[in-house]
Amino acid sequence: MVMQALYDTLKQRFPLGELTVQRDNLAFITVEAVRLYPLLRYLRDHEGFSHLVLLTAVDWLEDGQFQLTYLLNNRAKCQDVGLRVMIPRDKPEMESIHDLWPAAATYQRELREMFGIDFPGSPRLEEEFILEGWHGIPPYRRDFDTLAYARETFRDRPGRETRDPAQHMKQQLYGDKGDV
Amino acid sequence: MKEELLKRIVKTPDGQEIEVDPLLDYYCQEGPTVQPPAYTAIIEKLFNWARSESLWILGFGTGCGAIEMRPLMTPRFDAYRYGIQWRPTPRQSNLFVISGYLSTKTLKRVIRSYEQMQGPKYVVGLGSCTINGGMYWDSYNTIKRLDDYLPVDVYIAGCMPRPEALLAGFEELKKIIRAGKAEGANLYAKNFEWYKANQKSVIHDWDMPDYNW
Amino acid sequence: MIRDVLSPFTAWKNLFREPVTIKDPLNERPGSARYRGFHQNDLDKCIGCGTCETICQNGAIDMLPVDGVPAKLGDSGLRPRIDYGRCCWCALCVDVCMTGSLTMSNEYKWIESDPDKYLYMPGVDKKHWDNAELGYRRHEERHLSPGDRVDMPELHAEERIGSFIEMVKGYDIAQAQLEADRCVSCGLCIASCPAHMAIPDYIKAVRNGDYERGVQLLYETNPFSQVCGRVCTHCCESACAARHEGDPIAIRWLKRHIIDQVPQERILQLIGKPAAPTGKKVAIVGAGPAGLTTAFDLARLGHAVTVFEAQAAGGGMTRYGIPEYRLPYDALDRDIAVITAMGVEIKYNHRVGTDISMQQLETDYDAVVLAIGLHQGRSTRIPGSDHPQVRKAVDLLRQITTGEKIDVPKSMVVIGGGNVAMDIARSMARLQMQQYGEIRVTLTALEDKAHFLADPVEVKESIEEQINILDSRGPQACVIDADGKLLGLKTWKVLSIFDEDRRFAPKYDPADEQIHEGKMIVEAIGQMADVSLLGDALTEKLEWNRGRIQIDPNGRTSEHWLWSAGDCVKGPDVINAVADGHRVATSIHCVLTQQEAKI
Amino acid sequence: MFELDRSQYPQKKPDGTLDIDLSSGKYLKLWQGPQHPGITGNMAIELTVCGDEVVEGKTHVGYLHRGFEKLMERRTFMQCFPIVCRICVPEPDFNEYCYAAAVEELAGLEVPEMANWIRTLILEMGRINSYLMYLGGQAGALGLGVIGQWTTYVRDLMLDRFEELTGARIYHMFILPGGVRDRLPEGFAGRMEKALQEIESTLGDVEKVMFHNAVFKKRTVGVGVIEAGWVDSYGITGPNARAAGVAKDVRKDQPYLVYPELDFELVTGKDSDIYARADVRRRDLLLSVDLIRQILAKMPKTGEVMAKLPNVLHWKIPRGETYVRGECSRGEYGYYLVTDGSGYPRRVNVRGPSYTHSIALFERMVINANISDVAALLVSLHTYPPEIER
Amino acid sequence: MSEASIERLKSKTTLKEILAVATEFERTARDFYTALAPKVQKNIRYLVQELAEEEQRHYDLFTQLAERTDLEQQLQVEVERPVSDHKFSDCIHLPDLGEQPDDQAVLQYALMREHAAMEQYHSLAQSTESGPIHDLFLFLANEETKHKNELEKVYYETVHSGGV
Repeated sequence: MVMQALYDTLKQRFPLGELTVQRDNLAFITVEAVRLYPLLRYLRDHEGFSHLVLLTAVDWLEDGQFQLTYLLNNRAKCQDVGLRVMIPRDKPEMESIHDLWPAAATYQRELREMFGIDFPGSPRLEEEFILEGWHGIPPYRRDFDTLAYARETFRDRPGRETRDPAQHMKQQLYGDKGDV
Repeated sequence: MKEELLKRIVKTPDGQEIEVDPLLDYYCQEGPTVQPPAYTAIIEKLFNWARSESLWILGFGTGCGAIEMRPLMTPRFDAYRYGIQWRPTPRQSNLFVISGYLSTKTLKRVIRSYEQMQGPKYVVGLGSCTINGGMYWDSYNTIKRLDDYLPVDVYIAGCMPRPEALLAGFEELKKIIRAGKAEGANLYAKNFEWYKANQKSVIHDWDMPDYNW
Repeated sequence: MIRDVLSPFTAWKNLFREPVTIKDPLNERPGSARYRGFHQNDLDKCIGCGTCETICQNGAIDMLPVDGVPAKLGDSGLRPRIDYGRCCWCALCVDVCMTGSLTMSNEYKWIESDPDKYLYMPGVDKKHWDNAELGYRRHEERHLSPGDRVDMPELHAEERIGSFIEMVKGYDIAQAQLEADRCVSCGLCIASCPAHMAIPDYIKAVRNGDYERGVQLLYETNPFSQVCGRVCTHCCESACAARHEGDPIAIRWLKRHIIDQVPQERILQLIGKPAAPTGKKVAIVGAGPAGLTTAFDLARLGHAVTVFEAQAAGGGMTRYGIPEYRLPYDALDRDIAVITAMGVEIKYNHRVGTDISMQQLETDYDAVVLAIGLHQGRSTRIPGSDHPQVRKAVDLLRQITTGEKIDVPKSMVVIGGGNVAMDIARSMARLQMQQYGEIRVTLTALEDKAHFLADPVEVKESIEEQINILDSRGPQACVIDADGKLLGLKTWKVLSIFDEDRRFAPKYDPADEQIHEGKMIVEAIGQMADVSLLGDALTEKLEWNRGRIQIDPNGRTSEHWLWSAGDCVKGPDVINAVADGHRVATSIHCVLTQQEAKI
Repeated sequence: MFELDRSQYPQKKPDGTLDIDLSSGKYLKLWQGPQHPGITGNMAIELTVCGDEVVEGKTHVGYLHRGFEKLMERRTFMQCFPIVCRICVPEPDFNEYCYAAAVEELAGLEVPEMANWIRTLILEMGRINSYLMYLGGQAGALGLGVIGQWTTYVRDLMLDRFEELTGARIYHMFILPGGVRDRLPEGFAGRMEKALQEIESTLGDVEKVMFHNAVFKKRTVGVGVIEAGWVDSYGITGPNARAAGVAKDVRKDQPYLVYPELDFELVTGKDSDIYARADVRRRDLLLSVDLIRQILAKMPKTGEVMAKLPNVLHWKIPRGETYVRGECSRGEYGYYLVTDGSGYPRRVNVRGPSYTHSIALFERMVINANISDVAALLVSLHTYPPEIER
Repeated sequence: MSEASIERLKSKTTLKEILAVATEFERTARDFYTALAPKVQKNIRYLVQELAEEEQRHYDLFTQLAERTDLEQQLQVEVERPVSDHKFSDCIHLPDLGEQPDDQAVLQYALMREHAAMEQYHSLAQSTESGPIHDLFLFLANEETKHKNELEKVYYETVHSGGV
């Protein structure tokens, strides 16, 4: 109810997408990329959502999109609102919000490194953050296969082998006639 | 290679011009040498006894296992009475406890720290991660087998091993040292090329010592 | 300020304190009672289902064979080996263990110089903590997979007692998905199923709601899914790992659920068209599950198949032996329709031996399959058993199916404790109900209740249907009065039924004698094959094995042109018959195509 | 040889960044870590100093990166549970709780009340451990080694309680989606009370030796001040914010588990320096001691500890997203979980409080700090690197 | 069998006589089964053949016994004729199992025979003093019991298979 009211208030000022009320103090709203910055500023300055809880991305590989999630918290009202921004996966770029929250620069650095999403103007974006000497697909993208990479890069200790119970039983109980 | 590692001319504040070749200046060209045992067996035995009773651990908590070092360093478990203590710098240490998983980024620092340590030096692998990758077996960022990159004397099973298990591991290491079998440093020197090749195969940003001090 | 200078010196008081140091930390501190230390495995309890391997997020567990642990029904013979270079001691393997065999000790010290030594098979590699009392055990109440089977909606006893309407209604989609969710996909069931049906895969299809995939999987190994989905003996369920946690998965009902969800036309599309004709002809004697499975397989491979059936409809024992309330005829007809759609020709009312001889078949066809089932009832041959009102169950059941008039007695006794006995008792009870409005059926069995051959569910339902079941009664004589009227059955109490090798060796107590009233006695003690159709010459020519036609592992008899399959060589069981049908079909196809290659 | 007017350096470039030319000789680049005793955990700070004053600091992380968020995407919902606790070593339970709560919310699972009490108990026990570690570290960073000796001992008493309750000292793996693994062992409350008394008495000593210590005060009072205005812009939470007078605590703001049934007041400070932060943590620790007593007194004696789970081997959760937070010893700990209807999480994002504290905030605070204060400053933010890079 | 052999079985009898009847018992049985084998359908012939083999084994045993000189003395001892004796010697008569007896009929007949033999040897064992002869009868009784039990199991397995 409360979140719906907030949505309605915002809707008068900004064109908004879908609203998902997760709990009575947490809702997610889809926003177009170009609307995000003014909306964030409005939420921060006029609605009391002054705490940027996190900024992260979800890779919807099938849809060819990245979802950026900006989660804001209003401590006085104990409410959280998550803004979902869908950006194209083939040219992932988003406006930087480091001037709204200095802490956002770190999130943007991480997203740049782990998802390959660009935030022009964000400080130290080019510097390595977590990884070192990484080349290839950014690891948090869905099309990066960590197991395959690990197998290729590192050596497992030999001596491991396993049997499938069903196959093993067929072989043991029926010999070569295992398959009917 | 990073810009700051390139060879360049630097002007000092008092106006002198000096040439700096960071890689050459920071690292010597030679690989480590194999240290033969002492001339007589009895002396070597004495040495080994002394070595075994003074395990000085490098205080570099490379992974989660480091958390169980604190209880060991403090009165409850008091590892000091076993001749074990922690040192802040590699120069003073002879035992490197790899406390669990190593990301490739840490591996680089670990190798550098290891190479800075004085021989004879020992490595203890703590927990599953050092043995066969542990729970990060499918991670893109952690090594799976510590013995590919460093000579390991003793492994302690667990995730994570308790302080008592660590102590048991150190006691085992002492036995190995006394038996003259803790030849890790020499192994590293002997197979230097092999270790280097393995290290280079996973560390992509090779901004690190090609050779040790 | 002064205080701030002096206050720190209070630390000196610790000089007078007992040290907190543990004197001998290496020995003084065993792990706590719940400590998650090194693993233990009770090898006898473990069934090698590999669920621990499945849940291990570290890929630390391998399932490997162990000397002295053979594979057997419900036990794969594999045991887990844990890589302590991977394990994180989360104990999910212990929590998920279906039998509770895998536990953890409170031991935690294991030092090695050789890292390859950390491959550890608990229970097999002897360790000093093998018998440790303390350590992590699975909490009794906590199950990571639900233990209780989803109840099958059925007609109540009162609803079903007067009619032959199918009593099991079948799961709806939500129920089926809940039930399918319980499966841990270990695959122990596959080898226990004679046809090796891909059980975990089709259960997965139910979970995913992908019924078309389910149908495809069913037909890969079994063209009688309507039948087996209802009346299979479900050996799979007795091998199911879930039975250690609670009820086994209702595999049979899930199979039926799949086939119920897909319309007949779509099933035909999913199976696809048979292969191009090969020009080879195969005759099959008997249109039961074995014969028709062989026919189905061979027809799909392009062979011309003719099935000779003595009765007026197909299905064999599944039609003439199993009552309609368990297996409705239209369900059976649907299965048979799919088979005939593959181009199989069934000649009904053609009794081999009478209408056409085996010799004729030998000359007319490239191969002949004998799948004649067990249609001849056994008699106890106790005194009086030759009385006309002493009947055999199979004959009566057949009469009920064909709709022949039966003189329903007001009271009757059934001899036998198998499923056939239950079938005839319940069928006759229904007829009694229809005719007289009351049921007076007594069933006497040699076995005690714990060892009944019949499915426990059958026994339970029979009791619900007011059948008076008397266990441990050995038939001694049919009591006939002076006028030659049947009065009932005389039985003795059975003291014990099995010897130490669990072979039949009943011991009677003649002192405990009872007479059970009945105007009819039905013997349902066993069946045999009627091999008279073979003729003396062929009977003499064939090799036999303890009363049954001798066959090689492929189902081929000593005569190169003759194969035999199903109940008549393997004993009574639908799914076994289906499996046999596949085996024979494969063998015939091999032989026929090799012949071709020679030409 | 030459004198440097510190006030002129470093100058700003037109684009606002600092003009630091290392070859000028005016500056010295100084690395602390990753192998350095003055570092919390395995991270590094790259300091550029002019004289003994820091002009620029950069935090380097990633030494402990294992890619949890990636690894969880290829583990089923139950398989994720053992690995999340590794994200934060000294206080792993918040990972277990937040993850479990997020999964339960999206799967629509109702957790039995008993489990909620035990969860709260575990979280408070973890908080005590974490603070004890901190106190030792904070004192150690200023050369007061004895505090660490004491606190590590009493922390071990709490680890013993953890061991008997959960079966492990460090990685408890006790809170799993659906509930907790077991009930309290027989006689647990009595042994816990003993441990709590020992902790209280030790804290009394710590107060005398550390907080009423002229040297400690000299080094910490007025050093490393966080301005209240930074709280929102730098995403500061937990004791770091409370020491700045901002009464921010998830336990009160968005009460979870059984906190509504517990009676407590938030601990706040006002000076916002290293001393204030240490003091807030010390008092918060005592609050946790009190909370544990309350929990043990108020919790029900019997009851289920696990909700009925579907078969976890193929547990699918409908599409959805949520964020679940809790107040750990360092601030707001949160899990952002996205599911897509499959048996695996689509995305998990872990919001550790150290993420903002040790990077954006620390890099801001370290400017103009004295080299010798850097270690104390970093420790005072109470950062645990693994939750930064995960 | 012949009138003479029945004549020999009076109230008192010697062991030698008993042995002779027993030998006869086994011999006739063997001959009966051997003759029956080709007459029955081939599918149950195995049953008859197995029975014949078993009887042959017993027959061999008895003939060996009769030839043993060390038992000469004891075989002359008179013993009380057992109650079961009549039934036992009746079995020497060949039954009429019909043209083509089925497995159940053959088994029923064999069971009846074995039962009689078992009872006979048991009572003989009871009425002899401990010694080699006593042991002999005990052994024989045991043999027949085993055989009877085995046949019983085969019978139940064949006839009372229980159905589906």
